[in-house]
Amino acid sequence: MSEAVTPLNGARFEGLATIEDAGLTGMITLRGDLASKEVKDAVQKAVGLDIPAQRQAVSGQGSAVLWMSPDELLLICAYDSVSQTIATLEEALKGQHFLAVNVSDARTYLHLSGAGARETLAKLCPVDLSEAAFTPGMFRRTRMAQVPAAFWLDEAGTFHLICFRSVADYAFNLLKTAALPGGEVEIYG
Amino acid sequence: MSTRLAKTGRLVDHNRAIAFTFNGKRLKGHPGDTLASALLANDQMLVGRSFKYHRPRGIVASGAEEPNALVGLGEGTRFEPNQRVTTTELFDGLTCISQNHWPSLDFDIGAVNTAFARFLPAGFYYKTFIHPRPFWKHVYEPFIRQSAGLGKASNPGDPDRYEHFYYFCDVLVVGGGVAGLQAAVTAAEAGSKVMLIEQTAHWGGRAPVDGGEVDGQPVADWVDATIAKLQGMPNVTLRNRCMGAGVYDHGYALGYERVADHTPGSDAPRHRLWRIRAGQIVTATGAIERPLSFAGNDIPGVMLASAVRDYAVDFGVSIGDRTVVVTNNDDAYRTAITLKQLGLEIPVILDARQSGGGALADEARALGIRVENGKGIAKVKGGKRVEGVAICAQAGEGAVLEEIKCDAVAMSGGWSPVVHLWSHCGGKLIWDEAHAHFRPDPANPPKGANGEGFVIPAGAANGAGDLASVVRDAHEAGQAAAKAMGHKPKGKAPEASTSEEAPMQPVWLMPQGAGIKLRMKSWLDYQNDVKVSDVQLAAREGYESVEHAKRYTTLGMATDQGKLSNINGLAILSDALSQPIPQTGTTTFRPPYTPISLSSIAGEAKGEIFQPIRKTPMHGWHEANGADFEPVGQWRRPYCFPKGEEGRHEAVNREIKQTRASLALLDASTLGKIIVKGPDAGRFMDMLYTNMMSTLKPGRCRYGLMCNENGFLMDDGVVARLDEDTFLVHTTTGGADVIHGHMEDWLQCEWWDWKVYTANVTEQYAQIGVAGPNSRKVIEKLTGDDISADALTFMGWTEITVAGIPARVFRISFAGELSFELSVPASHGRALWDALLEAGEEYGVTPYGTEGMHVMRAEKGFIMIGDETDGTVIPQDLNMDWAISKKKEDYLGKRAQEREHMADPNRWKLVGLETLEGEVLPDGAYATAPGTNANGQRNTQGRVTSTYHSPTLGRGIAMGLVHHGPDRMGEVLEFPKVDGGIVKAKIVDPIFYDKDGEKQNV
Amino acid sequence: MKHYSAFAVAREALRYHMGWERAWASPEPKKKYDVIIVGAGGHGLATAYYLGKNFGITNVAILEKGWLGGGNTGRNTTIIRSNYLQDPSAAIYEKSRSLYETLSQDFNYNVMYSPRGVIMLAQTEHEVRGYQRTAHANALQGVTTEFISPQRVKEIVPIINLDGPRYPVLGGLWQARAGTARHDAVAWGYARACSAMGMDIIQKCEVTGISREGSKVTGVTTNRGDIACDKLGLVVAGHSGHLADMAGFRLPIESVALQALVSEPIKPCMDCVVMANTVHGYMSQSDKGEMVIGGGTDGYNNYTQRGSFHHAEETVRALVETFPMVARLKMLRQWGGIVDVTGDRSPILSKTPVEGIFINAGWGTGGFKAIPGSGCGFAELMAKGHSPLCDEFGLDRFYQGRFIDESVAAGVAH
Amino acid sequence: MLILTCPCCGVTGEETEFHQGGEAHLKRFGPGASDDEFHTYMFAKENPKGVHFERWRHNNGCGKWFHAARDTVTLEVYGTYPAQTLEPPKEIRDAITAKRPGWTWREFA
Repeated sequence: MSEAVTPLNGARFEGLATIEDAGLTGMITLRGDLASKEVKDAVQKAVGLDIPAQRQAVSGQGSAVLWMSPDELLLICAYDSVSQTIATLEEALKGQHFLAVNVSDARTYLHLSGAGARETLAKLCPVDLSEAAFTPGMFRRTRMAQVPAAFWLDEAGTFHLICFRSVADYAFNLLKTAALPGGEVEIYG
Repeated sequence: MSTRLAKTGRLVDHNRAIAFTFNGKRLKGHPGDTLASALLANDQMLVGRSFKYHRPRGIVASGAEEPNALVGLGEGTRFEPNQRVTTTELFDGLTCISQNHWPSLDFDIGAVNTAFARFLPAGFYYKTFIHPRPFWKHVYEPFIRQSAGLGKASNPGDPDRYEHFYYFCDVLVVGGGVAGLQAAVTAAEAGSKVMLIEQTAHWGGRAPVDGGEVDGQPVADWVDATIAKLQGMPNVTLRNRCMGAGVYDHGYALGYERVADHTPGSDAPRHRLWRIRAGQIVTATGAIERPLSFAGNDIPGVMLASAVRDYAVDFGVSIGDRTVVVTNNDDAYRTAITLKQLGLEIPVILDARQSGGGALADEARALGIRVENGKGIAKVKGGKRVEGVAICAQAGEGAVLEEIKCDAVAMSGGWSPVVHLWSHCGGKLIWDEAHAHFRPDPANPPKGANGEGFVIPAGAANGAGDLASVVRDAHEAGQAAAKAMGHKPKGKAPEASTSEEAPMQPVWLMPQGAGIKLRMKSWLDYQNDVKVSDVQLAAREGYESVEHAKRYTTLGMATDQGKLSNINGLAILSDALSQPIPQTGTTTFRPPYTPISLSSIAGEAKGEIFQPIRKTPMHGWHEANGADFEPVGQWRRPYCFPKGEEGRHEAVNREIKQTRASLALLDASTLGKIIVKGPDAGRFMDMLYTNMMSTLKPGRCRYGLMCNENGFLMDDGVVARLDEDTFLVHTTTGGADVIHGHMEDWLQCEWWDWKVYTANVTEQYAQIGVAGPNSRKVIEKLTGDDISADALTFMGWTEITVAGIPARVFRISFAGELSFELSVPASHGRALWDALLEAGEEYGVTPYGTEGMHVMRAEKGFIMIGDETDGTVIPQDLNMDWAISKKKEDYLGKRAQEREHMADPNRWKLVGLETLEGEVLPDGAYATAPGTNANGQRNTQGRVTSTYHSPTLGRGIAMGLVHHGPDRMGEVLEFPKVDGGIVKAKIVDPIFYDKDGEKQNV
Repeated sequence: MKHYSAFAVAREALRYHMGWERAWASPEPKKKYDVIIVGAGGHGLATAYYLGKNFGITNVAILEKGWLGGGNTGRNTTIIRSNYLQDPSAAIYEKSRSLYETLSQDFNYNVMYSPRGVIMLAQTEHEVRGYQRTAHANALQGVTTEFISPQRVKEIVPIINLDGPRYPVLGGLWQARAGTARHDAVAWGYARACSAMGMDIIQKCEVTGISREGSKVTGVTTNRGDIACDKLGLVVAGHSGHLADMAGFRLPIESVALQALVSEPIKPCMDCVVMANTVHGYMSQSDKGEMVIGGGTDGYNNYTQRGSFHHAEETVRALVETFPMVARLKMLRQWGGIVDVTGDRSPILSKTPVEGIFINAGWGTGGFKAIPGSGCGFAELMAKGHSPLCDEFGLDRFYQGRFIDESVAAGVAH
Repeated sequence: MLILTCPCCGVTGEETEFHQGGEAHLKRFGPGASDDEFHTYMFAKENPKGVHFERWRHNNGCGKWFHAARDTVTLEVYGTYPAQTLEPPKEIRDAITAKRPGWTWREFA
């Protein structure tokens, strides 16, 4: 089989923040009754993590579960293990009304790190990105300039950002422009 | 003459000189200067020309309210017209030119208008230039446009960048004067997250110029100490060079930060637009001094008294050696005192008040200054600069009592709070009789999302007078703001200086009984040349509403938006209408406070990131292989792939021929793909589509039509049933998000008890159309799976591995040939594309674009959403009754289609059109019918919906909607061309190619 | 009515303009009128004017709750064009445009109609086809338009960027006799002419109720007393639903904000109107030199005459991209108006369920350009009970599914 | 520039994250309904000057539809609530009554 390629193919930019293609990552949309024991168990089996609270992300080693909406999660796992993870979910949820679908290739996934990461995002997203308001573990779906985007912050201070695959170049160029040297706002970090 | 004083000027660095040019003249200033102070230091009194009469104009103010001194700043791609010199920081190498004159600033032909001013009163153009009719467009209007307009346009290619910044705080304080500082401290100490913004480069506002003490220290020291304190607070953000530009609904405010205007060419963005969401907004925006209306008050050298003081104290610039001060209040005495203490001459202070001033007047007298009470200026003498004033009694009609030589006039008509930001979002004003100004009405603030007020005025912006009351008021504002945010205010306002001043007295016209000749020379709006007589004329003619008077005279419509002129103008209007000022009211304050660059509004969205460009996984290949793209929504799709010297048309023809003859590939990744899953999925699909979808078998595909609830066709596409519970819906390129939203809308809001989940997986897959007689062969080269005619029948789908990649293959055809669509994970899309090209080489494979696809579908008589449909077409119009289930009780749009007009047999219906001569029918042409309608329009009986040259048939083919079309096969219709001439076309079956579908069924 | 002319201005100048009379009278309302028009905006005043001029009905009152011309007439971007696709629209807008041509002479008040031309840019293949269709339709409707090449576009608008990195200009629909006029002057000119015919324009008169006897209207209640009438015309853009509610019926209308903005004035740089629908913006230059800029409507019901900033942002970025030389100009002022948008985005000129009440509403973003034509047709409808210009715009079309849809595109091609 | 709180995900976001979708609490009329009923359902708008019940979608967010009670004159938001309901919740109706006594909107008061 051919080698899978991400839309940004490893792109990286270092400015006020470091913006880099996070590489191939498994992503699974799971829709179902998030309050049910079945879904909770299925997620545990699939990625070994709990279901996050509203607008939260729980992260594990190379895995995460993101709260997308009251009936939707996004499961993050290794790219190569997506089929297996979906199979696990399907097995665990047999007989339930649910939907588990591979969306790993539907998105571009970026890491945003460094002192200027908050400011870079705050130039593009109508979200309070101050240290007090946006803390590790939070997950936010919003708008980044003219496209939908979602991001969460890990304990190390790196933002994990996803948006649709087709706008990968746009998203990268946006972030790059926002992180150009000289554009320090000097308000966060 | 205006000049630089030695060793004064708290903001400038006398030890360093920087060079700049004005109209090519090389001049010198100091760091800390504004362009205004630097020009004045060089005795450049004349800086521009007015809008209508091209009168000489000098600097009249020292801040954002300046109406006159606008220049073209910079050069080349960084040129910017209409830049206010009073708010432009001087930098080394600055170049600027004056505006609105020809051939030169000193000698302007347009000034001839002044001589005719009497014949050009307010609104003269409504009464003239009426005949002869064509003259307006060709003679009068060009002349008027050329003489108006101020500066020249900027040039394309702006090299600077701009950005936005989203910021959230509890309390936004606008204005970094004493009031703003105090309000910020108070709110911050209560625990609120505070942002304080100031439009200039300096903190403290006017207070350091006027002096006084706060908290036992000189106010300038208090300002420094307070800034230091605020800088040390983690919950406070300070920004100078950042103007509060506008207040919008629900606590939204714009901060316009001029990051690099004073350092052009640096790597910083030029402007940053702060998009601030604040819980409470404190407007500590100060007050603006009003001019007095006397004859000749527009001559360069007549300046606001506060501005004269500012230039002396802040920049060490004196406007004149002999300055006459004219006032109706005590504050202007400060100017006289300041100048006198600097060793300059004050020949007289003319105080329009019969009773004169208070303690400050005594102080002035003590310094030996002559003070005349009850006096005013009858007329200023001079042309391009002040030469003297004629003094009169304020109570009289202007009889000259004495003439005094002077080279500057400092005037003060009282102060108006800056209420713009308060008013932008609906805050109401009340008239303060004692100070003759409008100030915020505390009972009627702008209201936020919770229905409570969210703007609090502070200090002079709230009508507070001396330092002590400003500080006290600001402290209260800070407390109120913090409290509204749920924080507990603490502390008391610091003590500050009080000053006992005699009451001001409103003076709207000087002298009070000025005759018409003086009133015609008494300016209200300096830039737009509106005089007292103009407003009075408007009132006489019935333009009584303040908005009528404004629009009729153009008062307050200049670039300063009436900061100096509005109150004076509406006082004159009220007087003319014999009604109190509050009854006249004000015009509406609109954002921005002062003009902000269009580019700052556009922000980062320019060039490559103007808008998102959506790209498929094969986009890079298309680009590298010469694709001629067309925008389709935010996607760019290859229209065709021209080779060598080939034009578009030849390329399209070649692609089609190659498809029909052998093999071609289409990047179909943009098609929408939506998963619909659940026990109620079939039922839901039946509601979405006009067809019956629930009966579709797993492994099979069905073409379907989707209508909106109003009955019109909105999308079409192929549905594949993946399993008993799951459908895969294909939509048009533009339909992916729309249809997904449409599905979720019905599921969430109408049928929320149905068990259906959807997921938009459009971008998960790269989709490649493989079309042509050799399509099966090429795929078979790349797969071991069976896709033979028996194994994968027409309208079937299956899962295979192709080029080592897991894929769904759909045997569907839009081109009318044997064809397949391969759907693979997007990250393998490019690999599959490459593999197919390589494997197809032996068949002469070619990629084809959207136009080839369009032509081929038209040859087959397939409709295209957006061509055959335009939002007014229902499936019945397209003879697609076969796709409308008769068995279903309901589907979206069904009831709508039962309405009288939709069920009308006279609706135009789809047919094929074949030109008699084989030419291509013009796109969008209409078929005429005899006669005209009641409005004299030519009757029509049909129109072309798609029209192409068919390379397959070697002739033009078209589809169209025609009145009773399907019943009129063989009839010939006439389609007029726009350039004359008629194309005749015969009504035919819309399927032009392979009517029996044999080609796709092999 | 004193005749306006250059000679009159010169004559008055000699007496310092002391001799000008009021442009319109300010009478007290009478007890009864043959016709009451609610709303002294452009459409209301024009209706009254043509009632008098074409049908000799002059016992007319025009009631205005604020100041005349103070609604959308005084806050729009003044574009006048008639290059519409559907027959009924083209008919009324072209009637309007042709009346604009001679309006200044007609009522002796210079409305500065400037037929400088309007270009609607085609920036996608889809738009090209849409505008070619419009050009064909216009030719049969008696509306002179042409589809022009990108090079022609550049000749007419030298400041345009034909090859934007995003949407190249592929051509344009050009109407040479379209243009702009001075908005306030249109209202003032009609008002002056109505007043001269003896009609009563009553400002600061708010209608608070509508009286009927059975199914027939008898008059209105206002803050200045009850006023009786035989016929009542409701011409209150932005408030139509509110008035209809008083009369007891509902309309297929929603009221939303439409924003506009102007730049600071600059010397002439663009001599026509350019509309770029793909990127949602349009621009012209006023006689004062301001670039007058508009875009699409805001997305929610709103009676505040203010809009949301991001809509202005979208418009501005489109125009900075299309006209790179405006990048360093500054926005002077932004504002909003309330527009009534109907179920098919075309206007309503119609009888109503209440006998004697007629409604003229729902012009959406297109009201200013329609003022003379709408007034002319609506006056005929009120006087005679029907009018070829109005007949297709009845309320009944929403029951029958007979829409007049001007939005060319339903979806984007495969 | 409005702010709204999405009752589905709890985000308080600015208007650009949301999309308004017309009046709330519409009763759908399908085949079998009279012309009048269908017209009322499709076209007869409340369009009030005052409190309005309307549909919003958190399209740049959790993607869910919800309802809002909002004043079209003051732009005050009295509350937002899930779309899966046939009538506005009592606490929101009470909040409106407190501000606008005597209000009505279709059959609600």
